[in-house]
Amino acid sequence: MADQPQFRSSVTNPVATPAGAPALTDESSLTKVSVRARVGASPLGVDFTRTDRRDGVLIAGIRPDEWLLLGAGAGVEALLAGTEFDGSVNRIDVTHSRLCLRLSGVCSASALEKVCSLDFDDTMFPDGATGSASVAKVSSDLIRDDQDGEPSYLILADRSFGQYLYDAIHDTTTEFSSAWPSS
Amino acid sequence: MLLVPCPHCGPRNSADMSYQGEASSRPDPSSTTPTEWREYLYMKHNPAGWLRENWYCSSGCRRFFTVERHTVTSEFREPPLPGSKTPRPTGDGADPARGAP
Amino acid sequence: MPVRLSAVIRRSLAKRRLAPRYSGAGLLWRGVRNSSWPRVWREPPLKKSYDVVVIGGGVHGLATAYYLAANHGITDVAVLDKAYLGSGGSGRNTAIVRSNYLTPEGVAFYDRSLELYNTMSADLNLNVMFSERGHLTLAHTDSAVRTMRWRAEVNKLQNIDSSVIGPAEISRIAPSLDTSPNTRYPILAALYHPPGGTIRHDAVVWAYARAADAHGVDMHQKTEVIDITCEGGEGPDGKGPGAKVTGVCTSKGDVSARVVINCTAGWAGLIAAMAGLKLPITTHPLQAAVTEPVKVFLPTVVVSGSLHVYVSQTDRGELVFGASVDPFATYDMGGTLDFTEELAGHVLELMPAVSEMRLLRQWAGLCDITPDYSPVMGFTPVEGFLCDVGWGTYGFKAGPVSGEQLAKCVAEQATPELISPFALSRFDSGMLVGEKGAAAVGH
Amino acid sequence: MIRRLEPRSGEVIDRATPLKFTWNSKKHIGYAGDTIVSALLANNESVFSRSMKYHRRRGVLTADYWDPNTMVQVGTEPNVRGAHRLLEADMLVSAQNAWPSLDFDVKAANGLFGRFLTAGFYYKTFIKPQRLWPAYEKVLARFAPGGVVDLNTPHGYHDKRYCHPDVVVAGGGPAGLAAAISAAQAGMNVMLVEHNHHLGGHLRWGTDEDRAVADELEATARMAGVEILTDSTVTGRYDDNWIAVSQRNHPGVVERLIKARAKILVVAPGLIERPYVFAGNDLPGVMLSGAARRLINMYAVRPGNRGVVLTANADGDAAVVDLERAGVEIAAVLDARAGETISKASGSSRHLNSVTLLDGSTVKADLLVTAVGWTAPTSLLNMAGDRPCYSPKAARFFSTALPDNVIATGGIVGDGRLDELIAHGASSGELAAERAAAVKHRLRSTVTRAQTPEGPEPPMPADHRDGLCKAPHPELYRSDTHGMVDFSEDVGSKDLLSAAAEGFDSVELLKRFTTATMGPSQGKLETVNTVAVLGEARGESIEEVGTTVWRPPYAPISLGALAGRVFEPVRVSSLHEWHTANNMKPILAGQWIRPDHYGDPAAEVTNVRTNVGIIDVTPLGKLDLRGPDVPRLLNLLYTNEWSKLPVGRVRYGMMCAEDGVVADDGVTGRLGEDHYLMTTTSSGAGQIWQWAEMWLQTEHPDWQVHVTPVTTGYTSINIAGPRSRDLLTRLVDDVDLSPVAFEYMNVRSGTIAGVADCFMWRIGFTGELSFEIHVPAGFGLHVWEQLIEKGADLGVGPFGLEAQRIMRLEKGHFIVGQDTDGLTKAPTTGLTPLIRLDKADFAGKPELEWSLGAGAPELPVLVAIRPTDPQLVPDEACQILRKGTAEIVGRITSSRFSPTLGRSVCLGQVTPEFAAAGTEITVRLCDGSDTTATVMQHHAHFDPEGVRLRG
Ligand SMILES: Cc1cc2nc3c(=O)[nH]c(=O)nc-3n(C[C@H](O)[C@H](O)[C@H](O)COP(=O)(O)OP(=O)(O)OC[C@H]3O[C@@H](n4cnc5c(N)ncnc54)[C@H](O)[C@@H]3O)c2cc1C
Ligand SMILES: NC(=O)c1ccc[n+]([C@@H]2O[C@H](COP(=O)([O-])OP(=O)(O)OC[C@H]3O[C@@H](n4cnc5c(N)ncnc54)[C@H](O)[C@@H]3O)[C@@H](O)[C@H]2O)c1
Ligand SMILES: Cc1cc2nc3c(=O)[nH]c(=O)nc-3n(C[C@H](O)[C@H](O)[C@H](O)COP(=O)(O)O)c2cc1C
Ligand SMILES: [Zn+2]
Repeated sequence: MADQPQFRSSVTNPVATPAGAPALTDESSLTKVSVRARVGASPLGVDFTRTDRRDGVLIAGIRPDEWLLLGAGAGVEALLAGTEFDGSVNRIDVTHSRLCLRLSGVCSASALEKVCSLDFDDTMFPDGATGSASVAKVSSDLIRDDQDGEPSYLILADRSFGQYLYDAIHDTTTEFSSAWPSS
Repeated sequence: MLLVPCPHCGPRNSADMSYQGEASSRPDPSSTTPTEWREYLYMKHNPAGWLRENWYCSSGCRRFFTVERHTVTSEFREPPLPGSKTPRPTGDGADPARGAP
Repeated sequence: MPVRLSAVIRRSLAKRRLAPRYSGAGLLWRGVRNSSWPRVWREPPLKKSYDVVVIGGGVHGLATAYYLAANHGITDVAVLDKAYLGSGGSGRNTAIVRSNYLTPEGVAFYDRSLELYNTMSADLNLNVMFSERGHLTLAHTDSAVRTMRWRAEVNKLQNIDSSVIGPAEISRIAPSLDTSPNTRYPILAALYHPPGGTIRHDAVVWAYARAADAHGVDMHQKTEVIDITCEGGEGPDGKGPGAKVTGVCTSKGDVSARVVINCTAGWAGLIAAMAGLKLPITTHPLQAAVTEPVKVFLPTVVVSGSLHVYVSQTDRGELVFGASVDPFATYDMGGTLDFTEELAGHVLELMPAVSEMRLLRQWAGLCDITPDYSPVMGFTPVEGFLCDVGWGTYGFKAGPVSGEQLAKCVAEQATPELISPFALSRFDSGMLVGEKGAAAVGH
Repeated sequence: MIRRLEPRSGEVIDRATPLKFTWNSKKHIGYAGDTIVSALLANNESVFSRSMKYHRRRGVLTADYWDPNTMVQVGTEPNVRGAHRLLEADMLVSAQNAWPSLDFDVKAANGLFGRFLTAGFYYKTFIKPQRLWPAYEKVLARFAPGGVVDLNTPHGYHDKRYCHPDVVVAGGGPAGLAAAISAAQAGMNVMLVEHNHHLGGHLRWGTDEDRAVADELEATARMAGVEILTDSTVTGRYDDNWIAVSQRNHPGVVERLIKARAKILVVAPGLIERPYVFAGNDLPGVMLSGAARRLINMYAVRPGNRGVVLTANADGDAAVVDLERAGVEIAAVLDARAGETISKASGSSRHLNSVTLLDGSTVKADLLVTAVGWTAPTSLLNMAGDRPCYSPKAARFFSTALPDNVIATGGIVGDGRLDELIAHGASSGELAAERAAAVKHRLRSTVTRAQTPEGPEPPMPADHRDGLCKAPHPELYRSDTHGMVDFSEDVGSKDLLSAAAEGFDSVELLKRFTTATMGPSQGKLETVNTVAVLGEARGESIEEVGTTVWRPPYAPISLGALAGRVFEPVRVSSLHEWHTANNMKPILAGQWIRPDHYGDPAAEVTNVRTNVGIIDVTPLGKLDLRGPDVPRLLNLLYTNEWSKLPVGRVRYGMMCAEDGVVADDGVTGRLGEDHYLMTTTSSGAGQIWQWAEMWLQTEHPDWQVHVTPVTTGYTSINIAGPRSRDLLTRLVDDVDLSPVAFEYMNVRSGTIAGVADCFMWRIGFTGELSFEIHVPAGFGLHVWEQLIEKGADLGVGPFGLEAQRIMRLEKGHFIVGQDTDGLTKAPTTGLTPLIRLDKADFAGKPELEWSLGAGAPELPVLVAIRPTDPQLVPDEACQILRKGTAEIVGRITSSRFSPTLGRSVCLGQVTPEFAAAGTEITVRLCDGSDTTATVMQHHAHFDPEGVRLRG
């Protein structure tokens, strides 16, 4: 074929993070595979609401019967190939159905709590925890995945909300930028 | 905002949940009578007191569960019972979120 | 059975007490003499027996009692309320009246109610302040426009003034609405119903109570019905289908009665259970709120079905808001914050200009929701036990006609034509009322 | 008469920053830190409003947020609390309820008729002639109080915030501060909310020592890490300690709503001073002790020259001292504890002149200060389920029973010296901390993701605080004259007595009849006096009378703040940018924004019928179904049979709710042995997913099926038209698209334009040869662009929803929710062969069985209809009538002009009597005229045999 297909995110207009504000980045192009099993099973050895990282792949127990694998395509494939599943397990590639944003920085929880009712306190939502909730009125899965010692959250939602959700979260961060008027 | 005890997630805001109504049991469709079936479809206990009811953790774990809630004091009886066998008819327009003056 | 007399004789017999008439002149006279008006209604002792006991002192119960006495000469009637008159939905509704329903039977029914409301001030000699200010139902989607047109077309066939109008006309009628096409939920059209409007809801309660009292009906406030006595039924204590009602037990003593009428709206299921019956009703709170007053700027009632909000401005200048019922069943009238948040969001979609206005008070009332958005009226499987319930979020406007028809039903021992579509038995046959049709259309 | 005093130690004004402002077009100067009212008083303005009914002049009463007499218009903003709002440079302030001016108000004439305008007078008048009522109504409406809404006001920048503090303290007086400090020092995360601009509560307008204590408490609280919000109000306490806070001073935000899930709420709102009822109590110059002391001590304003003080408590006594120190001549002090009181106040309508005592003697004065006791603002406690109870000894209400997660402290609980109040606050903070720790422990053990706490759950600590005493206070409500009870509603004690005599003699009826307590201060100033007067009328105690219901919000909150940022999610497909760049006319469909057309829908139809068109159908609901039990699920959800669908085939199905009403429809294809893809209507996508989960989780938990919504995982494109195969062939190498290899109602997977893992199935709503392709969404735009590019010579063009609607109508396909409604049972659609009653079970089966059985009530029938006049398109929803009558026998559910057939075509529901092919029906058009139309044999107006789509 003439043109090589190129993955496009649903965040079509990313905006620069204002100085000092938590950084919002679009990680939608990561490969994402949903592993489904019976409630209570543990096909990947990761519990519901917990995460693990194996060979660069993040494994997140996002529902009692669902685990999400996030990473580079080859890494995810290798991990899946190296895991033995019983017949009741299904794997569905959701790379294209899920939008994935990352919000990082000291104030990222404060920004998120403007649009999400979960308690982001360190004891309630520690690094490595997952939770699902509405973010700016969009059902989302949140994964705390700290980076360089700073809090960082992955936010996954239906792809079609991409630009809307990006804009809504971006709006929450502006208050923490140095350009914001202070009292 | 009521906290609804999800057996999987823990207490969650009711706004993250979808209310499924009174728990009732579905008659066997092959032997049911019109009276029995329509009682299942339409009739309610609607008590002012403890009510067995179903919720769907729609923004959370996406599991259905049954709880007992007091319809006057809004207390929940613990623990919630995971997975109820009491489907409600939906799509019948009886969406309580509507209502015109 | 009541003795059948001519209407004229019945009426004159029924008018036992002559209440002083309200008028501007009377007001002046009493102002000059510094004398006060007599009590609006008596506070008689609770008798051991009544011909008819009406449970619920809201518009429906009071209207029923009034028409029993005024139209049918049945005056040995008690209205019992566990709190004060109008403490239920009747005292906490957003007071919107209209007749532009979807089904021919609905239209005819509500139209009769509007007719009674139109002459109520004069008929009952108390100004209920019927403000015929027009009613706009906004459509934000193609499918909503279609539903509006459906309603308009059915209405026109019944000679109800109701038509679909476009944004320019809407803007002329209510300039504060944002009719620009670029909003999140653009206003595409509206169903305009000039005869709709608002009424001073409390005044309607007082007018019926005062008029019923003048005809000898006893009103008993703070009198809670705690049980219903029956005989001959299938259930325990002789209750349930096949039973015959014999009376009620109240917090102030037992009362025997030939006929017991359930007019308790949000509490209807509890009363029905006392007679051993189950109803197709779930109780959900419906909330409302008012803002602080500002000078009048909103001339009509505005309703948006898709945004679940309705608003009107009272003569006192407050905006009165309502929305959809709370998502889960409860008898708790505490109210929620989510309601005010959603409400404000949606109101500002329609009228950004009110963003600096402040919400003054929110409250809730209980609504008896049925699966087809239509009431349950008339006879039940328990003889002598009648229902006028299932009024959900729309029953205030139906108070007069319901009272009139239910009284007729009791007096004539037959279901009047106007209310026959609303019989409880429809849930047995599965033939629900068509108001449900449009409710499920046009998501 | 100079009103501003010399600089004072406790003043909160900044004399170095003068601010110019305008009051009713008069120019004045105040200082930063002034409220609008203190600045006006300093400029010798003493009348701020006209009363609602009688249009009497009103001066300052409480000099705080609750002052009913000082609501003003500031620019476009109505109903600004002038005694609370801080002055800003160049503020445009005006009086609200006066016409033409505050000084000369025409409606004051009402005052003359006062005795006729008793409460509820309008119920008794304007009854006849009825036709005049609308005119009267217009006049009445002009009397609406309040400011003016500017219709150009924008929705400013508001936002919201959730939080989960351990302890929220409502009230920043000494008790609240002490509670916040001790809770924070116990390691809790505490949010302290103070309604006023300054912390310290009543200490702010007290003595220098008081202020020193306040400053120290504030400093300690800040040190302890308490999050302090001033000019912010706890406006409500809802279920499970969901606390609403209105934050008015957050930089950059007009007003912010904070929603706090507090483990513990500490309520420390202090007390609100109440007015005394006597004749003339609403004259400018009559004010409460708190007002006088605030004006003097905080704003350095002298409230009058010669004053009389009525005192029943230490605050009144302190007011005497403050007034003297401010140079006010004290004409008389009446001590209510010794049985002294005043009878009435007199003056011109502009100002107080003299005060009459009980013995009839008069004292000249331009200031009358009363200190007769307090209203306990129990509102937040009531919202927590408390039913406060009146103490005649202390002459105010106290709480009776609170839930564990709400703790009250300070003046609302009892009395005491400042150190006792602080001690009570501190022990309340400790209790709050202990309880919060217990709640936290429980939360951490129930919320799955939280860190599991150590140790067993501590029991909920009991309340062992030392209580505060209830100091005796005279019950002082009304003197021997009648006066104003509700200042904002203009309701006097006489109105209340006459309403009670008329039978409106329970507190709730009295409220509704007279509107007492229904104004902007919601009873905070009026309730107790109202109840006291009603008690007088009934010969009952205040306790027996009870109060009305307190409801949220505690203080009014702007609609802008409640709305916050407007978050209304919108969804778009991967092709949205392309559509936008190509002249899309958008249409909103639920949350989706979709192309309705690209300029000319009729041309789009023709192009599909003659060449090839492509449409973005991404919003079509798509559920990925996997597992061995999928056929069982399909059999349960759909009315037709699914057991034997071969791999590679798709099938159409209809779903019903349990009452037999059509709920959704769509096709499902079998992609692999245990792998299916279900499509639903766009609007039904979410519901059907939940519906499927519900059956699987509750009724059949043993079935092995995994449902995954993949609606936007695929960009869905329908390629329709006689040349669609030619076009698709150019992009697909690995699938044989020939008619024999890839038949109608089949599905294949393959690579399209270099994109692997695409599905394509041969179906279509348009009735043309068509391929619906589902492309991984990240590559959707690429494939779409390739289709456009590669099909240029085939005449490919995009088409929108409108063209699709026209074509499906030509083809007679119904749309659930348009051609069906909330009562349409499946047989109405005519697809009876798809209702397989021989299946053991499916949703709605019993109802369908009965409606198809003998003797069942007749159901309407969906039919295709052609207007006799081919150019006439009856509007959708036009009614079908029995000829010559107004009897409705059906309605048009869909109608369009068909460019293909050159005539109008319709679908409609009719009663069976009119359903036979060839029946002539009467359609009532929207303009009231009638037209005729004919019922057709087939739903399809076009290609009823389906030759094209099978091509
Ligand atoms: C917020 C809100 C807004 C609304 N807006 C509108 C509107 O704009 N237009 C409209 O048409 N309708 C509206 N409605 C609906 C309308 O208010 C009700 O349908 C209507 O008031 C019902 O009247 P009712 O007389 O049947 O019942 P209610 O007025 O509710 O009276 C029932 C009475 O029964 C009494 N009761 C209950 N149990 C007992 C017992 N055991 N013993 C004795 N007495 C008992 C209660 O105390 C109560 O007074 C609204 C409702 C609410 C809550
Ligand atoms: N309040 C008075 O007028 C007054 C005057 C003199 C002495 N006192 C004594 O002081 C004691 C009161 O001390 P305290 O600390 O309890 O009260 P306080 O009156 O000193 O302080 C309470 C504070 O709470 C604030 N507040 C009230 N409701 C609020 C809400 N919902 N949200 C945010 N803030 C809110 C008020 O603005 C006030 O600043 C009483 O016992 C009384 O004897 C009170
Ligand atoms: C149409 C209408 C207008 C109202 N206007 C006001 C108002 O201006 N001020 C007010 O305080 N309450 C107003 N209310 C609300 C009542 O105060 C009260 O909250 C309501 O009747 C419910 O009663 P409850 O709060 O005692 O439960 C209004 C209620 C209705 C139905
Ligand atoms: Zn859950």
